[in-house]
Amino acid sequence: MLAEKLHVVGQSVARRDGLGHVTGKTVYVDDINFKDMLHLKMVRSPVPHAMVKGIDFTRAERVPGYVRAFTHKDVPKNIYTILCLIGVGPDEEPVLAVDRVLYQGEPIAAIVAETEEAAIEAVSKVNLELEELPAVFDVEEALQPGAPILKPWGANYFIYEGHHCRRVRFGDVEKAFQEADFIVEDKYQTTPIEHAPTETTGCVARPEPDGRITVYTNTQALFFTLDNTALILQIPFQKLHFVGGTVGGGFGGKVDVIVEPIATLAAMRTNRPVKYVFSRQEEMQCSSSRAAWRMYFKDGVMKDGRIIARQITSYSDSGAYNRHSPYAVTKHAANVAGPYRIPNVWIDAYCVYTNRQPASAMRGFGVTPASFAIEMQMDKIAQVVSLDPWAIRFINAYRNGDMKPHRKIVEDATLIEVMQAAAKMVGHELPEKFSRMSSWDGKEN
Amino acid sequence: MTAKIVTFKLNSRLVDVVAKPLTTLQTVLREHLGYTATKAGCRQGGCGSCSVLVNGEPMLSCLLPVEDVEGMEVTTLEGLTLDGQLHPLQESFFEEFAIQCGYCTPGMIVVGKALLDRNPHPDRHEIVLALTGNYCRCTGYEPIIRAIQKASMRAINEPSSEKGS
Amino acid sequence: MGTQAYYLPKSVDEAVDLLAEYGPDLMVMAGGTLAMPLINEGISMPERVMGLRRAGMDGIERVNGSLRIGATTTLSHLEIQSGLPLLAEAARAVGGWAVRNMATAAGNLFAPPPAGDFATALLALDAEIQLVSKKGKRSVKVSDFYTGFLTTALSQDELVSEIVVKVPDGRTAYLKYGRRHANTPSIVTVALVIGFSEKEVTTARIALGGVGPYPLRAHSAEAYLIGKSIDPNVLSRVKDLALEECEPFTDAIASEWYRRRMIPVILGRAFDQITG
Amino acid sequence: MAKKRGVGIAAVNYPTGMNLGGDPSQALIHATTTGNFVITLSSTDLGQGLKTVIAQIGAEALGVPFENVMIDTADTDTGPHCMGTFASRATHRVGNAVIQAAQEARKVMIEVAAEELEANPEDLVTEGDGFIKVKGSPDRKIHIVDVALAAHFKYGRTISGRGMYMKPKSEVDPETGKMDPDSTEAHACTVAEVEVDTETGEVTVLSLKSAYEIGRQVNPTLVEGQIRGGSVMGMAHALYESIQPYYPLVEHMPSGFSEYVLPGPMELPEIESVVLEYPSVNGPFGVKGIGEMTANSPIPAIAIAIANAIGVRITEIPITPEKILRALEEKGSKEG
Repeated sequence: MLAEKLHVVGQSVARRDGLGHVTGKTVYVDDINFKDMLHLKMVRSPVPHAMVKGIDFTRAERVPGYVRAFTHKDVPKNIYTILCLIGVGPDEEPVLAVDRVLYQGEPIAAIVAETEEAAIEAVSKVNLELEELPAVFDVEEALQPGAPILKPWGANYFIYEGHHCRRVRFGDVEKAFQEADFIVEDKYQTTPIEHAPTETTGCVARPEPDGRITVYTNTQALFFTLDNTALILQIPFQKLHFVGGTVGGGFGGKVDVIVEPIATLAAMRTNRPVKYVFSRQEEMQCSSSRAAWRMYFKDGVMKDGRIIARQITSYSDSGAYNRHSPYAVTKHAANVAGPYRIPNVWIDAYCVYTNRQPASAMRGFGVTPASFAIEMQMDKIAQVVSLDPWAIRFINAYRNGDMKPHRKIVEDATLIEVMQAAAKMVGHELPEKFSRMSSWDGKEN
Repeated sequence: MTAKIVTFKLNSRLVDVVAKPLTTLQTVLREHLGYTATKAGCRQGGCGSCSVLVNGEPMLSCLLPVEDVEGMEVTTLEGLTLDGQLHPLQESFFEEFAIQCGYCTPGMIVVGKALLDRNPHPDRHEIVLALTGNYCRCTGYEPIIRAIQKASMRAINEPSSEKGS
Repeated sequence: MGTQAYYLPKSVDEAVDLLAEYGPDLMVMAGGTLAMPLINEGISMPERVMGLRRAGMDGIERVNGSLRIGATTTLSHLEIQSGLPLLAEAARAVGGWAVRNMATAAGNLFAPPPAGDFATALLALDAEIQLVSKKGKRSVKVSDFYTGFLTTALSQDELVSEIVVKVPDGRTAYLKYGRRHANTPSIVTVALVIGFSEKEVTTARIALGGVGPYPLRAHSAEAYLIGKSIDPNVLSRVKDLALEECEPFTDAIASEWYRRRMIPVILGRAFDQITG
Repeated sequence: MAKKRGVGIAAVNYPTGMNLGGDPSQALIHATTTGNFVITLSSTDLGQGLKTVIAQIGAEALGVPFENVMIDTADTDTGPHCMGTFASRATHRVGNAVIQAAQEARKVMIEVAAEELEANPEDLVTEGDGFIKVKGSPDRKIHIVDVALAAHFKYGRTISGRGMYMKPKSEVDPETGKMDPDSTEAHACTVAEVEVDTETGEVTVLSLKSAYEIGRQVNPTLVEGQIRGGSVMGMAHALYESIQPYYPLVEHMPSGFSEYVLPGPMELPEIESVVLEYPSVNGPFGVKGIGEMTANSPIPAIAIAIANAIGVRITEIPITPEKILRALEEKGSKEG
């Protein structure tokens, strides 16, 4: 295993930020306050799908401390998609809704006020004129003819280079199904999950004397957020200075570039520092979640337990907008066949839009649901062929040198070794053929 | 609307604050006085990150109007290091890696202190019961439980190291 | 506008005067654990609020076999000082430690379901709620207190001043079932006070929380139980009758379907504490 | 009351780095004349311990004490570009960038030390104790502070280095799905033991025992922290969590922690882990990413253990008590 002798790598040295954390001296975004700071709160859609016919700020303007409101007209490049930075498009999410909202909690207008209470009260006094539309919440219903269409390109799915879905084609599954002793099928479903970091998403944008804006943020990705903010506000990149690095829990929930653009815009227009921090309710109900996935597996299996074909159709419930989902679906397609050597694989993975809050990145996204489905399916196959759950995995485990369905040669496989170690931990004695197996034993099986 | 002057003892120091009606202790600590160790994880009473001690009892500063603590003694995490030395709980949280993002840490340590103040040698179950109102998404709680156990052992072994108010 | 005034009366009389003056425009708050989250989120924006923490309405007094519990006695205090296992367990079942240091006995009477776990125990104890207003005092049984979802027999000018609990005349049991084993919202909460003469049930009070618009008594199940000795057949009938009296609902914690199935199970387990 | 026990195993792989690559990170290092080695980044620490492990990697690669390495992050005016902390990429990408920067800085440090010690640079070694020594002659040594002072005031040189790591972006073949989606892969196998109350459908997770293989561990206690935290998150995903409890319907969305019920300290299973170390081909000192994967094997392991306990496979998470009761009722009516 490890040959090299190292001095400090490999040692459990104390955390660099530990003393700050235990004394409470670590500064997080919400701990930053400026004397002349304004607070931003969002007017949000109360319904999952509607046309926005009108917004009336008259009563909000009368709230003492009200400063001003922002609508889509104030945002220079209102329609964006954050992954444009890695070439994903087209732009499709408004910073502030234009004439239609696609999920409950979607931002329609931003209000800044002298105090947070005043901002909250002013938001409650905004009159929205909405015309509700039928909503779609189920990924397969969303793909049926007659479903409400949510995207300007006339479909409820992301288009991957002309295809309705991300595809993987490896070998010939249909032929292998014919040869298989058993066909094992099932449907797996996961659910939208909240990141639930103890610190909610937020930032403070502050105009500087030199005309630049400093944005203190708990984003997980500093430059990514800066770049998107500049693009949305159509300002030169050098006008922005982002400071962060200390985050009270992320789990993928803080890479969406949601608070920074509007807070920066408000700071530029008012020439005062602006704080925009999600309430817990906003974090739970309006911010992005882990996507719910529906996955259909069909495997061709031989009597000895070898899986010779795997066909998967997956649907990511990406909610109303892209965020990171088109990327997640590709990552899913690359991994959903599992750490097993299966010579024939066919995958269709759909990125589907529905009228719920957008899904986005979360710890292991695309793969966490895949691992759930793959391993449940392995367990089912073991029962069908009457093998124990260890045997089915050893028999099919991938090796270094194998080619994966996405045609990459496996280099760092150690599935066999972790299974051997786990069996040892729980006192499960493996048959010799499995205890002697190695991820480096090449093509023999 | 009349703002009031509220006087209370904060970490052994007398403070006067001017507060609008129904301003929470949390807002006063964090925004008026700059004591930001006390966090605002939910402001619904659901996460425990804003826990402080009021006359030695853990309370949620997000649910407590500051006028309610007039004349009382409030201890925040900052109050545990008044002499510049770490409290045994702070030492053990640091040593046991009972922290990841650090956002729940102030509440955990404050509640841990309240527990050890009345029960210097709690068993594991008593520690667990004391922590059920404090949310942590990162650690899985076990390192926090261990840190409190370790601090209680330390208090047995080094009685002179008892610190803080 | 924000909150224009926050009153902290120093006595019950002062509190009642304020209530008489402002009536329904005055939000009354004891521990703040119910009201403050709504105020912080802007869901509730009261102009005038009265806090009772300094009104001298807390404390437990033992008088002639009864417990007089001051309205603002905290659940932590009750957990340690009530001397009644049923009340202690019910108090402990609410929230986390810091919440119990703030939440009060009377406040729990106003907690929307599935909260109200302490009130469920009070209901089983057939507690009397003392109400006070400028006009005088009156008392109402907990079983008569609730009139609907978030509505009670309390008049606009009244305050809960005390809760009077008689030391129970039988065996007691308390069982709260939720997704967690502490600090959990309730799926079903059961509080029982069952009196026996030999094996025969002489008094029965079955209180259920989390299964209707407010904590409720299973009156027909109680009536059926009187005069019987508890055996599996009797218990089975008790569960059926109790279930009929519940109005379970769906929320983020559990569906109506699941609550319906859990009512007999948790009720049965609570009875196991009585008979076991 | 019937309680049934079951065991489930699950084995998983997890990719390190942004899918398809194209996610660069840079690092800059300079030595102050006081012997601090400042690593400047714009990477973020979410609590996983990036500021610590990067200092460890930097100290190791420079050959200086951990205490002398300062991490300066994250500021877009001073720190060079980092794609961000996600995709289990930070230790791998930033660590590699830091090693490259450290090599450049170390070269100058060694050259200056060689001048001062009148030795060949090739003969100099460091052992992380603050001294640069002549191999085989332990008395001929110089402290890094003296090297830093000499470099600046005597030789007019900066001890500094630039580092960058990027896996070039790969494209996906839209027809076949041919792509290069990872830099390396880490692995885990979890064995879960559960107990199911068949009257209530309540699941108690008794234990989660896992073996991990994550290349080199930079800081084993931080690794254990990820495994523990991820195990509890996995248990929460498997049994408790949904922002839409009646998915796909959107009704009854929780608004806070009193409605979004997660397991607390009362619900903890016994969690045990072992970590194997097979260095990766391209990670810094053989590192693979562990940040994200730790919830992944506990979820199916728990789901399979439940199936093993009750004899019904529930294929939809979270596996709530209600789903278990419904599955048992359905099974009962089929068998009945």
